Formats: sequence, structure tokens, C-alpha cells
Amino acid sequence: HAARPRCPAGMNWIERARRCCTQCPAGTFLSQPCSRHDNDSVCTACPAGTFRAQPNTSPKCQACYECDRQAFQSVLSNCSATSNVACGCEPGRFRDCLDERCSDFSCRQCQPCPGRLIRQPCECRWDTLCGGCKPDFYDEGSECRSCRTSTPETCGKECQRVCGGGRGAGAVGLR
Amino acid sequence: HLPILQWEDKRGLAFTKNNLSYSSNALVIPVSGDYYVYAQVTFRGPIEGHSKTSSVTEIITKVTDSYPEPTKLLTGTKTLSEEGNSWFQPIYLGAVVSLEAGDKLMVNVSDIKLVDYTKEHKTFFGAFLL
Amino acid sequence: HLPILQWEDKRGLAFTKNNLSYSSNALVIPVSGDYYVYAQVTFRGPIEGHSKTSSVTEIITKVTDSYPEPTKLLTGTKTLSEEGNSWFQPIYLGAVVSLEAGDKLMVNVSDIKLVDYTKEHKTFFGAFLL
Amino acid sequence: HLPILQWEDKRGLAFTKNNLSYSSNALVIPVSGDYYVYAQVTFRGPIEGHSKTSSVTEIITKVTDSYPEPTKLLTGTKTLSEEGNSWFQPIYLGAVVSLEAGDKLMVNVSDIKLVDYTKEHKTFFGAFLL
Repeated sequence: HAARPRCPAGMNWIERARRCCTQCPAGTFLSQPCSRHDNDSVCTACPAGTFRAQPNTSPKCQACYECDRQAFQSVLSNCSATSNVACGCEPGRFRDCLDERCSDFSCRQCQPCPGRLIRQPCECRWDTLCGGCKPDFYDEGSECRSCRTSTPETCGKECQRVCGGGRGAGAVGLR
Repeated sequence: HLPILQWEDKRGLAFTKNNLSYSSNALVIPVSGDYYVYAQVTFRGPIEGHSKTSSVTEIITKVTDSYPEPTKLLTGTKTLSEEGNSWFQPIYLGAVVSLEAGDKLMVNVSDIKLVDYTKEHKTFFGAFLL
Repeated sequence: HLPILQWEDKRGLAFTKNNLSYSSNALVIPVSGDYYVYAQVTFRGPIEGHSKTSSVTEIITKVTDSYPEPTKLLTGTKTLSEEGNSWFQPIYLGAVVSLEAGDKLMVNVSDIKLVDYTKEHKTFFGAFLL
Repeated sequence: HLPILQWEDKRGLAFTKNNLSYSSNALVIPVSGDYYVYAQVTFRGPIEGHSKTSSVTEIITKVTDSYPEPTKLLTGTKTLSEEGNSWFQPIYLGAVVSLEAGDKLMVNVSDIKLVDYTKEHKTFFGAFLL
């Protein structure tokens, strides 16, 4: 198709009119293109559920995305005439991204870290980062158990080291 | 019958023309002839509190005045072997079918909760006269 | 060569017209031009007494008088990670190809025993002139 | 933005006609109208020294003079559950879209290293005016 001259800033080439015409502002679209004669672009507001984030000479606005309720996404900001919807996660959940772009994600429950210190709290972008056992909790395999729930029979070396008190006090005293 | 999907027919990339119209979840055929009919559904899961999904199915169906039951035109059905992690699975279908004026085309799915309806470019449906 | 599928060309949803005919497992091109050619094959398994299937393949092939060997036009090939359970997997292919009058189009598959031929809306093949 | 695939437009099965041209990795639309746009990308892996792939994505995108950002027209995204073995996975996309003269169509992929570009019948891209 014939070469197109460059249009000044704020204007786009309209093939049918064979001339540069004013761009419609963000939030609107070109409902009636300018014509060869003198009338300029006619712009109309984007209908509900659609948007245009930038100045344009588009014949339509873009459809808003929707947040994935089934995946426990929440609306961070609604779709407006000038911006698409922004989705996050419901409280107590974090993004499980499909890939680095994270344009697709589901919201998984933050891990609770029972009996552990929290090294980094759960946020939309990452899960809770659990730390070591809280005071008065001892490490048993991959769990942190409360001293209060231990009994002399079940209180092993680590339990005695952490919980001390009436349990194997002698051994503790010798440290 | 399997649940029927609802569609947007005006906003964004969606449009209807040449009297091919959309009403009550169906494309309505304006003139008899051979049409290329197509649809893609993106399924995604798992859905918390929802039993594990073993398969997903998409069916393009025809309802016609000349016969009381829907006719299955195209079916895409696939088993899933996703172990608990989040999964995505698109199914595309397309073929030429002979249709009568007034016939209605719909898209049925095995489970509507598994359909990714969030973006118009991931799940879509259409037809054109040859 | 991979096994060639046989097709129904008259009953049910199947039809041929405008001199596009079907013979010896092939669609025969009546007039030279650009055609949109498409096919879907639904594969399913496992088949008892059949070694485990690691992948399935569908190929739309052209046989032409002007060249002694078949030409692969479209190929869909997918590995399977189904752990012994029953599985099913559709493969859809479609594209525009330039064809000569007399050219023949066929669909080859990696293993004919794995093809779900039971329902016309799950496995289909066609072409139309642009 | 995701990487853009480059295409062969003359050799083998590839061709352009009716002023639909190919330049700078894009199909350039000659006349405004409704087009059936399609593409298949065959992905394959694993790639040595490459982190495990959890999903693959193919997107057909439009760039237009009337708007400064690309528009996603069709997206196929699929998670993979292949346990370290060699895998291959085709994604086919196709639909009707309204385009303006001068619009450009491109295919983006999640990871260009995973694309099987070795055979023209496994990875292809095209469009035709209705």
C-alpha cells in the first residue's frame, strides 16, 4: 500500500481520509474517522467493560480482563475507561504464577508456620517464609512442638535442651 | 446436557455481522450453507474444594428446529495428568458443517468452573460462511 | 509410511460437494488453488496387550502426480505422560496450502489402534477452497 | 514482551499472495476486513542446561498504527507435566479477527529455545481474508 507520510505528534494517519487526524484521548475511541475534507476525528467514550489506556485512532476499545474468582483472585483496581482491571490475591493468599510474566496465576493459601518464627510474612508475591522454632517450641523432625505438650517419656535430647525444667534437669545442668 | 457457555458478542475483539447474530448463548445461523465453525476453551485448575479433575471436554453443539435433540458437531476431550499443581489446558476445535437458517450453535463444557473466562484471547467462539 | 485413516464421506455430518471427492482414503482436489485443510484425530488408550504409548502423531499428507513421494503438509505430534490409566488426547491441525487439481490429501497416524473412530464429532477431516 | 518468531515466507510450503506480505517477522494486512488468522507452534524439550519448563505459551499479536501497544488476539497456554523425559507439545490457534490495512500480525512464544523450527509442517502461521 502507498507509503505513509509521518504525522505530527498527537495525530495518526487515516488511510480512508488519506490524511493525518487528531488522536482520540485515552478512555475514548474513534467513533467517526476524519474525512478528506476538514472535519476532524469524532471520539466517543469507551463503553462500560472496555478501556483505552493511550491516545488512539482505534475503531473500538479493548475489553477489560476479569479477575479469576475461582482462583481466589481479588480486584486491586477496577477496570476504568483508561485502565484494565488489576488483580491480586484475597487476604491470606499469595500468587502461584504460571511463569515469570505472572500474567496467569492462582492464589494459594499462605503457609501458617505453626510453632515457628516468621522470617518473612506472606505477601501477594510470595508465600510466608518460616524461620526456626519459637521460644518454648522444640524441633522434632520437620515440626516445631510446644514444650507444654511434651511428657518425660516423649521428651528427647532436643526437647530437653529447649524445654529444660523438670525434665532431665541434671543433663541440662552439665552442659 | 453439559453446561453451555455464555459469550460477549460486542465488546473488545468480539463482533457479529452479516446477520449472524448471538442470542441466549447461541450463534444463530441467518442463511443455510456450509460454515467453518470453531471454538477454543482454555480450562484451568485445580479449584480448591473441587474434586480432582481427570478430564476436560468441549463440545460445539447444534440445535435445530428440524430435530428435538441437540446434535454434537465437534468434540475435544482430553484427560489430565496434572499432579495437584496449577494447570492450564486449551482445547481448539474447528470444522466445516452444513447448517440451515435458524440453526443455533452453542459450546458445552464438562465443567464451567474450570473455564478461564478472564481474557477474551484465551477462550473464543465463532463461525463464517464459506 | 505411517498408516492411513479411512473416512466416512456421506453419512451423518460427512459430505462432499463442488467436485471435491473422496476415494481410496483420500480427498481428491478438483481444481487448483489455495485450500484450508484441517483434521482432528482423537487418540485414546491404553490398548490391552499393547506396549505403553509414549507419543501420538497425526500428519496430513499430499500425494501428487508431479512428485513420486508423499509430502507432509501438517504435523501434530505430542508426548504422553499418562501413567497407565485410561487416556484420551485430541490433535487438531489446520492451515492453508496450495494444491493442484488431482492432488490427494490423506491423514496418517502413528498408530491406528489408538484412534477413537467411534464418534464422527471426535475425529474428522476436511478442506475448502478459499 | 515475549519473543517474536521469525518465519520463512517463500520456500517450501510457504507463500504469500494477494498483497498479504511478510516483513520484519510480521504478516502485513493489505486491505481492511475480517481475516481467519491461525498458527501452530510445536514446542519440544527439555533443553540441556535449561531450567525445567512448567508451561508453554503461544500468542498471536496485532500491532497497529491506531494504537501504540500490541493487542493480544489469540493465546494458547499449556502447563507441562513431563518428568524430565523428552517431550513435544503442539499448540494450534485460529479465529476470525477484524483487521485494518497496515496492521501487522506476529506470533510470540514464551521461550524461543523450546520451539521446534526444524520442519515447516510442524510450526506454521497464516491468514486469509474472508
